[in-house]
Amino acid sequence: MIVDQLILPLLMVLVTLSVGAYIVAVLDRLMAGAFGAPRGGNVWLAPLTRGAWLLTQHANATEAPDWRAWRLAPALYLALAAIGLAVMPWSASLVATDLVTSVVLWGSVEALATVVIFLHGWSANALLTLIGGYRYVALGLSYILISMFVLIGVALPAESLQFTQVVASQEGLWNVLRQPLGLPLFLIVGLGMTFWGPLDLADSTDLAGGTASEVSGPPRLVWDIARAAMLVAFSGVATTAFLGGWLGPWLPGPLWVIVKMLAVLSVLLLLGRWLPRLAPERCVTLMWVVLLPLSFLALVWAGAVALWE
Amino acid sequence: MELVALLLILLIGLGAGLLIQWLPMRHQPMPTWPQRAPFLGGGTPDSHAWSRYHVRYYPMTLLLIAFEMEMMFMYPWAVVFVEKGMMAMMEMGMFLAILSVGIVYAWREGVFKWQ
Amino acid sequence: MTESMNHGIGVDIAFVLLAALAVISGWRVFRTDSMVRASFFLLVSFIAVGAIMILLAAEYLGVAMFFMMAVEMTVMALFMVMFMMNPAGLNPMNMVHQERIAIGAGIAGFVVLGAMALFAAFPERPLPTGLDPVRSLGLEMLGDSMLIFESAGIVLLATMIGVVVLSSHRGRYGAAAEGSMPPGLAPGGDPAGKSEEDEEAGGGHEHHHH
Amino acid sequence: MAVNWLRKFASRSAATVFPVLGRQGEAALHRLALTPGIELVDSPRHASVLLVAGEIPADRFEPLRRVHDQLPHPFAVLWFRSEPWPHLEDVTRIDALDALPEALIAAHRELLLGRRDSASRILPDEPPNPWEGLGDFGQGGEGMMGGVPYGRPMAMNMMDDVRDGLTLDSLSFRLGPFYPGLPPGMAAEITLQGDLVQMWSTQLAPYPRALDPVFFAARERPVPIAELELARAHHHLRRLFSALRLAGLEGASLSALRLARELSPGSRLDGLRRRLVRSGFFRLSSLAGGALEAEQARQLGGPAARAAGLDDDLRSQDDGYRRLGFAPVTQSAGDTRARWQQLLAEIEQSLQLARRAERDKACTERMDSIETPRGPWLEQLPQDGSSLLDELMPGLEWGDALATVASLDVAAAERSLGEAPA
Repeated sequence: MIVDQLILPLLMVLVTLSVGAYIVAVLDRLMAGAFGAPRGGNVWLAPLTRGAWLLTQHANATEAPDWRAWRLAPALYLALAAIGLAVMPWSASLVATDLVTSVVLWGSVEALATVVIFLHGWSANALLTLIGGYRYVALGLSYILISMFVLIGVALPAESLQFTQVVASQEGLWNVLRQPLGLPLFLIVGLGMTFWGPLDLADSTDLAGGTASEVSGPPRLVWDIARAAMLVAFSGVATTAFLGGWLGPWLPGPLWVIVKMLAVLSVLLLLGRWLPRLAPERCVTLMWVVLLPLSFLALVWAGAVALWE
Repeated sequence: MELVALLLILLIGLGAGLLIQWLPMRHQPMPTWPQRAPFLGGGTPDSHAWSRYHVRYYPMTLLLIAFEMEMMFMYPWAVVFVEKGMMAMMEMGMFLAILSVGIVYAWREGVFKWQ
Repeated sequence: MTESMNHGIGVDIAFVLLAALAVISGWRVFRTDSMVRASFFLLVSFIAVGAIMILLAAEYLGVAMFFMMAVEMTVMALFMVMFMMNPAGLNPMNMVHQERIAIGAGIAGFVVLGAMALFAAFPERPLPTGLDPVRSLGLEMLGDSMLIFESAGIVLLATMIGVVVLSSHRGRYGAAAEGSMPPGLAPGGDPAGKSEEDEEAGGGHEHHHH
Repeated sequence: MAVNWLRKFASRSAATVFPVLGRQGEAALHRLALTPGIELVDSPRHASVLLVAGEIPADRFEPLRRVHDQLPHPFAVLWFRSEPWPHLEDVTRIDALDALPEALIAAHRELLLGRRDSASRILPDEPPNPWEGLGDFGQGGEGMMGGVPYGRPMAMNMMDDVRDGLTLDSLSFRLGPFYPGLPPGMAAEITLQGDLVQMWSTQLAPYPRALDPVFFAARERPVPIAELELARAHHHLRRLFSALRLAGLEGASLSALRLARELSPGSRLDGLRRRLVRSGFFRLSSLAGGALEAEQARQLGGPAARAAGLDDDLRSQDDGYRRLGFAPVTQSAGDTRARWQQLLAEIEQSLQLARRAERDKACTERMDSIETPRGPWLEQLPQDGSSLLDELMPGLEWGDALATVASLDVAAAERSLGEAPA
């Protein structure tokens, strides 16, 4: 029983975390090549050699950082990604933590991610990192409502706040079709949580790397891994909430989950390479004035469909 | 058992994150003071970066707190929505309509722009 | 955790550890010099309390606590940094004021709550099997408490409008510091909705704050 | 043993290079951006190799020392077409552009394999101000805000914000001359409140930008218009590269560079333009602000002036151009967005002119007035206009401010260093 309920889920989460982060790095390199910014070198080896390089590089320090917070922030971000993977079911029975309120728990992971990213920018006590951290809070506080709306939308037909129930409710029709606005909105949340591509307000080029601009060596490696792992965790949750999780013909459930996660990851990385970085002010306005009303609409739609069924 | 698994996953994630940093950094000496100066492309700051930072989006954060407070009511509502049917729909419609007024008003007053 | 009445020793240990975490991080809030650290110590304290609530089978309220407090403490940190001198505590300072009253109130509160916990006769009411706290919360909101729920909506709307009026510098008709005057009802006419009295004290808006 | 294995593995990673640009060092940057196996980074903390490209003027030595010491251990330094400082031990100097990528990759590899020692620090290991043991708690500070805790004073300010009048702390600092978001060589003293620029005073003007030799030839004899126009498009495309990189469009920025490298009259801008429009560059990116007034636009001249609605273009006075049907394109808004639209339009126009001119074998006819890509050249070459930024920047958000700087070609124009002055 210990093996079933403790060791197996634990291993699953850890393996997904590390392999997933690696796959994100590989996929992103492939995307970069497709978008005209080839990196050279072996696509499969490059993430690993880069990791090895960061392990050998010395860690930087600033003059008077908040040491504990600075070193804790990347590790906490990684831990949050692990929690995200823990609530995501691989099949009807294979899930690390099948909490009754796992949808809300994922919401709190999103909120806590904002805290951790802010802390990463704040604790270095340097100008560019500070601006990056504060910019991210503007984004983090804006996407959280959108995420709440679309996730409540998927909870309606499931009549539950449990991700396994959410998948079970998609037996007839996946939520991506039943609630067509949900997934696109949720993908934007994903880009925001990992400050990826167009929503990279925290670690942007105009801030010379933003919250990471003063970080080198192992802490930077953990930060990069955590960011990629969070993207994986997000794709897992998106798969669960909108793409029917383990449901699908022919293949076994967990395999379907992997296929769908890869599809979500590809779309996210594609968007990341395709779109320019949003201006922070414009981003906040866009979230509140355009996307929030759209997520209202998504919820009303979801409600109407749930009643009609 | 689930909670134990969740706790373990949290601790292992955190531990791994700290270990990857700590192991290689054990023997590294503290960088020199010039290296520790903040990077400004060769420039220097007058002061520490920590300061009374002017957050340009402060009205938005207050708005969010009010909004989020009521969103927390919606999770339990979602669970009984199908069971209660039209009544739940109407109630939430009313609730959201009230709050939309707040958003529209805030937008008209330019709250989502940098102050 | 629905079988929490016949819980094992593990739950007890978890409770003690979480309670200790909540108290210690709560104490650290007042011992640290950095406003950001203080806010996030408070967040840790709340998270520990939320975890205790989960142990008490209040799964929704516990997780909601994580969620709410993460957002709220972030906003609190923003404002504390904005308005406090020396926000990061680079120079150590005393974060405690009016110690005597605080100590007295703290002890009194502890004694009252402790006495309640020790001497009150708690009813023996095991959780009904199959209780779904989230569902019952939802039913309550759509049942007897509907009026409270809807009035909460109105109160929050009032809050939002109050927030905007008090904090937004940028008015619909231009910046507050420049008068924020609506256009006239007729082209080129006097600003709409402006009383005679305002007109005389027209310079008041341009007052420069220091 | 394990460490050895790790280092061997790490040595196969891409060389991470932080470029410090000297005069006319941009050529190296553009070359490296297109070289696989080399990653140009924005912060010295992310680099293993410091590349000093081009001659560094003496007034920028001190900043260079600071950046030099900001790379984490281990790191190597390469000097490209630049005289290394005499007191440095085992320095590497490269002069051939073709040998540069190889040298950088080799330096990175040798560094990680331990065959090359990390460069030694230049500046003394001292905090900016002595603090240890001083003050109330030995942290260097006094009272609430006084002293120099940990070596620096705390930010304190009694200046009202330019927008909402709140009196919060402002942060003053000097940025550059080696900040990748600013034009090469430019440094400014900036005061921020939050992420909004309150004051901006340009301290070091950007290096003069090299003009293609064909513009100098055009002052002496009629030159083929096709050649002139291709050089113009080339100049604009390279500016587009840095702006797109800043906007987070890495792929598109490299396409601009590639287009510049393989430029011919047959080149088409359509692909790049379509890509920018479809990605929402003009709608989503930080392009608000930086609007020039008519007077400012006239002073600066060139595409920036035409983006502000002035149709001044010396080419319209040249009969060679007139026969090709040249008429200046203009925008009206005069802000950052309008400047990029203008630049795209001008590149397209240049390519079109080049095609027609090649067909007609058209040559320039006037030699006393040349429209350079930077602006009009009547008596003298276009001069530095960076003081304009002091008026333009206050009130802009950080991202908008940097995007505005990138969109304005304020650097003076000069002869390329490779050729002898006439």
